[in-house]
Amino acid sequence: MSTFLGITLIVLALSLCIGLIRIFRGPTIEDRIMSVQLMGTTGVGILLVLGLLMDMPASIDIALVLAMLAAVSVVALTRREAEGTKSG
Amino acid sequence: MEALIWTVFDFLLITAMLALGWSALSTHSLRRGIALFIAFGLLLSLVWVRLRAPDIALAEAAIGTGLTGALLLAALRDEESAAGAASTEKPKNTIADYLLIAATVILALILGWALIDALMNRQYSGLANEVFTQLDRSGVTNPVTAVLLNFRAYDTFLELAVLLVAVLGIRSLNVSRRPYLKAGLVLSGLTVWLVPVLIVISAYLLWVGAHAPGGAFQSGAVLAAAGVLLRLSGYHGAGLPARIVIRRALMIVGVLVFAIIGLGLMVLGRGFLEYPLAWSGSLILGIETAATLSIAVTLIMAFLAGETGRAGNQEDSSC
Amino acid sequence: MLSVQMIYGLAGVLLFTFALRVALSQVAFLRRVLAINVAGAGLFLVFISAAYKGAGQPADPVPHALVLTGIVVAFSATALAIALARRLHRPSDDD
Amino acid sequence: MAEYIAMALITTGLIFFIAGSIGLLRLPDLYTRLHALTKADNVGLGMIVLGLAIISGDLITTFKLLLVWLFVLASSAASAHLIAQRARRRERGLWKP
Repeated sequence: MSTFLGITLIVLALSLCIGLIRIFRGPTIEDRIMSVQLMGTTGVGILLVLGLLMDMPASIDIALVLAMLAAVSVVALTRREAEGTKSG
Repeated sequence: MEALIWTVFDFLLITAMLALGWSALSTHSLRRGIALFIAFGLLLSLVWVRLRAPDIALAEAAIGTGLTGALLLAALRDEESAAGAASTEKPKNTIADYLLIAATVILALILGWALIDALMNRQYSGLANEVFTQLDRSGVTNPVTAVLLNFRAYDTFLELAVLLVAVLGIRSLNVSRRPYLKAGLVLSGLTVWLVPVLIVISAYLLWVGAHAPGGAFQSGAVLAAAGVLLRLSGYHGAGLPARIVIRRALMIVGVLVFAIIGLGLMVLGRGFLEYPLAWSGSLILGIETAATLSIAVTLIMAFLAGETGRAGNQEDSSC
Repeated sequence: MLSVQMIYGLAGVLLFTFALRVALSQVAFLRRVLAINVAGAGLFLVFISAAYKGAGQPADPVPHALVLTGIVVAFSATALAIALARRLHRPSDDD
Repeated sequence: MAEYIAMALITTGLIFFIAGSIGLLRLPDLYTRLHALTKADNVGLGMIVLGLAIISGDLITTFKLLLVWLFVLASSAASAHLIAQRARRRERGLWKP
């Protein structure tokens, strides 16, 4: 079973790296934000698998915090120019 | 098989991390750089878990991803609005630049060699054994909390004082940030749901900090993230109490409780912050609770940059 | 013979020195702040990889405590630096 | 038996993750990429969480895992909306075949 989880871990890490190409390529900032969002979710998956593999129950708590804070940073990234598009 | 899996995973993680760190610093657009930096922070918290540092992963997830990114974006927004078109002259490659590159390459080689030498040839066990043999006399079972709040409580006390001084410095500079617009329906829906959850998680982390990863710094950072989210959604006060007296009291309560307990123990004839064994668990929890509130309020104030309650109201009417 | 400590430690050294060069050579202020934050992360990585004691054992908690407070202090130092720069570039309105 | 169910669930989740990443990379415009992204968020993580819950076989862990999934679901829905809204506001073009 641990070999299966190990392969799961590697596939998730690969998926993360593939998703990362979009953050380098862009072209718009929204594409990069989407890549951050996908990284957050894949990171949560990796943390959950790592917690089981490394026998570290606390990593579920970390996954929880990471999921919340990925959402906060997406909000921060999308809010930046709210000022300029004020519509009355 | 096991070893191969870990090697491949380490390789992927390090490659992604270096690529993100590298490109965050070398892209032309600063906004892009900050987006890359946020992704870098996300990845770094995976690295901390891989290196068995769950406490740091918690703090990094809250601060490295959420708070620093939001702070840099807010600073970029202010800078652009102040300067109009940002000056983007490219620095020319001068002799000094080449010298700098040569110097940093040499520095990298020296540091790398020192690291390899230290890992291969020196037998140095660190302070881990000392910590683990003394752990059951500390009142908590999470070794990192034991180091922070008991063995080196003196350092943590001064660290809180450093935080306080930094925020006093920021406030005395009297700069103001432009507030955000009121949130739309979906964002305010997310906020009213996420902020209470963050507060509950923060309290949970404070509580489990005695025996599992968590504690005052992690908990305070998560609480501060809740405040930053409120600010981003258009609540100008970031959820801080409106009365300045209460804000100030919350800012200093961590240092205050630390000092009172430390000095109280001295009056009772012990050393500064030398807890009696029977009481150490409760004393640590008391100090941590106060420290969590102070850390959270301090971090939020650092993000707000020198806004007082009254100025906040004026901004409300002005925009 | 590459151990886990070594590869993560060397990655930390690389990040630190590269970010240091960027911090020293850049003119734009926010870029410097960003670079110093990355350099700090590289430094933390060296610390934590040295604290790693292998798969089965718990890691050394003392560097963990150091880095934990370091992250929080680095954030407030960043905020202070940004506020200072804002004040510096602002046209003097009072006094 | 339970192990095989768990492995099947996790494998399905992985397929969704990989498909989401490749979709993010290959699809032609921003909105279609957003569509690919949300599949990985919702179904991919959900399948992995269910599989891991079966493997752990522990009630508290299962509860926590489901909680993580629930939070990711809610926050990713809101994030996807924010991203799309921002893209619409700045009039990012649609893909014309």
